Amino acid sequence: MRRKITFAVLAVCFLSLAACSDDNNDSSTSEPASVKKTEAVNYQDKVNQDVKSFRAFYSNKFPNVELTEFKDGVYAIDQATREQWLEIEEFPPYELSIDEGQEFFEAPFANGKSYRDCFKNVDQGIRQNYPFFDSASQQVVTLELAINQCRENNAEPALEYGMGELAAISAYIANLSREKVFDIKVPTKEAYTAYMSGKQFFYSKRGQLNFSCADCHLKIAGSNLRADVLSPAIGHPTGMPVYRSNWGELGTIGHRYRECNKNVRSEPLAYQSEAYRNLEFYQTIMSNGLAVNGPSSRK
Amino acid sequence: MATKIKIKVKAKEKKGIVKAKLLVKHPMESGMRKDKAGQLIPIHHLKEVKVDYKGETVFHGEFGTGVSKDPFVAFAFKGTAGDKFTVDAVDSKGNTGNVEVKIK
Amino acid sequence: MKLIKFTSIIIAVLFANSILAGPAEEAIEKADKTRLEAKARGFEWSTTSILLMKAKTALAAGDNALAEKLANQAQKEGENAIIQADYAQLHWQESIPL
Amino acid sequence: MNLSRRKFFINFGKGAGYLALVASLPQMAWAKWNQKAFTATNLDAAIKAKYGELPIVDSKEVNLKAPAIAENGAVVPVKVKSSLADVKSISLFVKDNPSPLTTTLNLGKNSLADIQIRIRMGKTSEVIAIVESGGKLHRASQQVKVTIGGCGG
Repeated sequence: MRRKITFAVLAVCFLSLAACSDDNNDSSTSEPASVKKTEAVNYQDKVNQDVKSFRAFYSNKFPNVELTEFKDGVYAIDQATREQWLEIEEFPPYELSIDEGQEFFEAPFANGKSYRDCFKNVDQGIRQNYPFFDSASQQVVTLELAINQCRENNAEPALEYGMGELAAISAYIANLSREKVFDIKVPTKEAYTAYMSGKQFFYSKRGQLNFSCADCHLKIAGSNLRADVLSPAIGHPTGMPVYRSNWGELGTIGHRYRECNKNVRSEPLAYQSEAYRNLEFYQTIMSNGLAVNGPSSRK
Repeated sequence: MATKIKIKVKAKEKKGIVKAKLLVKHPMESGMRKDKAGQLIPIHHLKEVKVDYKGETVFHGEFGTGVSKDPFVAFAFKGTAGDKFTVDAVDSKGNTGNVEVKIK
Repeated sequence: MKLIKFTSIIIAVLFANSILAGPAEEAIEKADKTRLEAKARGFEWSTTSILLMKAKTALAAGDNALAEKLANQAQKEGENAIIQADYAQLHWQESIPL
Repeated sequence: MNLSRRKFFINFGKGAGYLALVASLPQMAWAKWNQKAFTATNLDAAIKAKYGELPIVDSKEVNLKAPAIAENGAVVPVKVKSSLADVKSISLFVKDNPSPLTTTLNLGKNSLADIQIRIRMGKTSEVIAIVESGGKLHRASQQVKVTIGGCGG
């Protein structure tokens, strides 16, 4: 009994402590000031400003790397591993997945329709248009989500996110979109809210190791974390899906997000959770102007 | 239950030399890896790849578990663009795969 | 939010009292509630559920002292994760170096 | 062949029993996979199992190219070229792998001694290329460092 009381007392103490620390810091802005503005706000302008300063950070950090080269991920900044990567890219293992993806893509659904009915312009390249903010459903739609929406609209069961068939289809679509340039827009207040939520995720420390995406992939990008050179966050989404030698398989950006979260000992969120979709939205916007080079191979 | 081994080949001729690159879809299980339940995953690897051109074996690879997953190998032989060669593969479970390739 | 947190812990404590469970069981239950609260914020640590699993194993094996110790560790992790979530909510913009 | 195969599985203990079953499935006629060499657990035994008593010489005519530091031990790109005439085979050994022999690539008379392959390395080790030509083994070797990854970059 005594123990239980101690717990309760401890809990109260702890809470009051937390409350104290909150009070101390309440002077800082607790939410983005921009959200409060009226309709006259041009959200795209705000985003463009963000993109500009985000890039400037990397340009200052890596003055010898052209902006468009960041699509190669860590290999844009690490010459030592670039050579090995180029050798693997000569005949990358994901080429088998592209072929598989094509087979899946072209196979008709039970109702006689196919993916092509959902993705009419696939041959012209569509990867660069994802993710986008869908004004009808008021949410960010990623390519992977769209693939499963297409299936559901055609009475097919959804595919598992992460690896396998869905990743292969995504790879096939990305491969047809190579060299197309990302230019994701933030047209509305709602889109901006999703964007800001992704941005908040990017800068929020989490997990037992207390790291944010930005801690590793912005602030100390290019440094070594144990034996790995940390990749710059600009150019992360362009090469998706990715065949990682560590996985020995092709996986989606969601799979990588989950792995990254696990690396900082944070419980990964669900595939295609709103938080991850918003993060992908934010990250892709930060990579606007870069070309699609997915699927890609990474260590 | 034999499954067909998937093989992808690129072959280009330049100055009478054919440079061929080969990618085989294979898990290359070493027999030392454990699955999530802690059980050893049985050894399963690509064993041999044989390449025949004009009635002659120009390449015959033997592979152990020390070869990476989804094995890649490149080799070269004297040949002519437009000709064809065959690639045959067999793995440790007796699965086979084959493909006919036209030299570019 | 704090009110909810407060209430939920109080409820957890009261509830734990009511079922005449041992201290180890109570500690596990309490830590699991805290963990779920952190999870709802999207800030659960991946290490917490492992601690709780080990605590349950210890409890099942009759090692109540170890079970309680592990559960308390899990509780601490859950609390820290919530602090982390609170902190991020208020201060994330301060860590933008741009 | 069968004996040594059995021995290998016994050595590897339980759980490998049903592997023996798998391994004894009918093989293709052209198969000549060298069981003994591929399952040898040290470099010398592997070379001997593969090439018997053929003399070994270090050779500048064997050009082995591997990364000084492997980006990932699971995928290490290696190239071997040789100017030697009449090359019969090229074998690659990783000294400190559990089974050092990774591959033997047998060539025909119209083939060139110019190969590439991606291999696995469990840890930092010497990588040895052996080119069989003119009744001799010609050797080149290189140290490849394998680092323990952090988070994959």
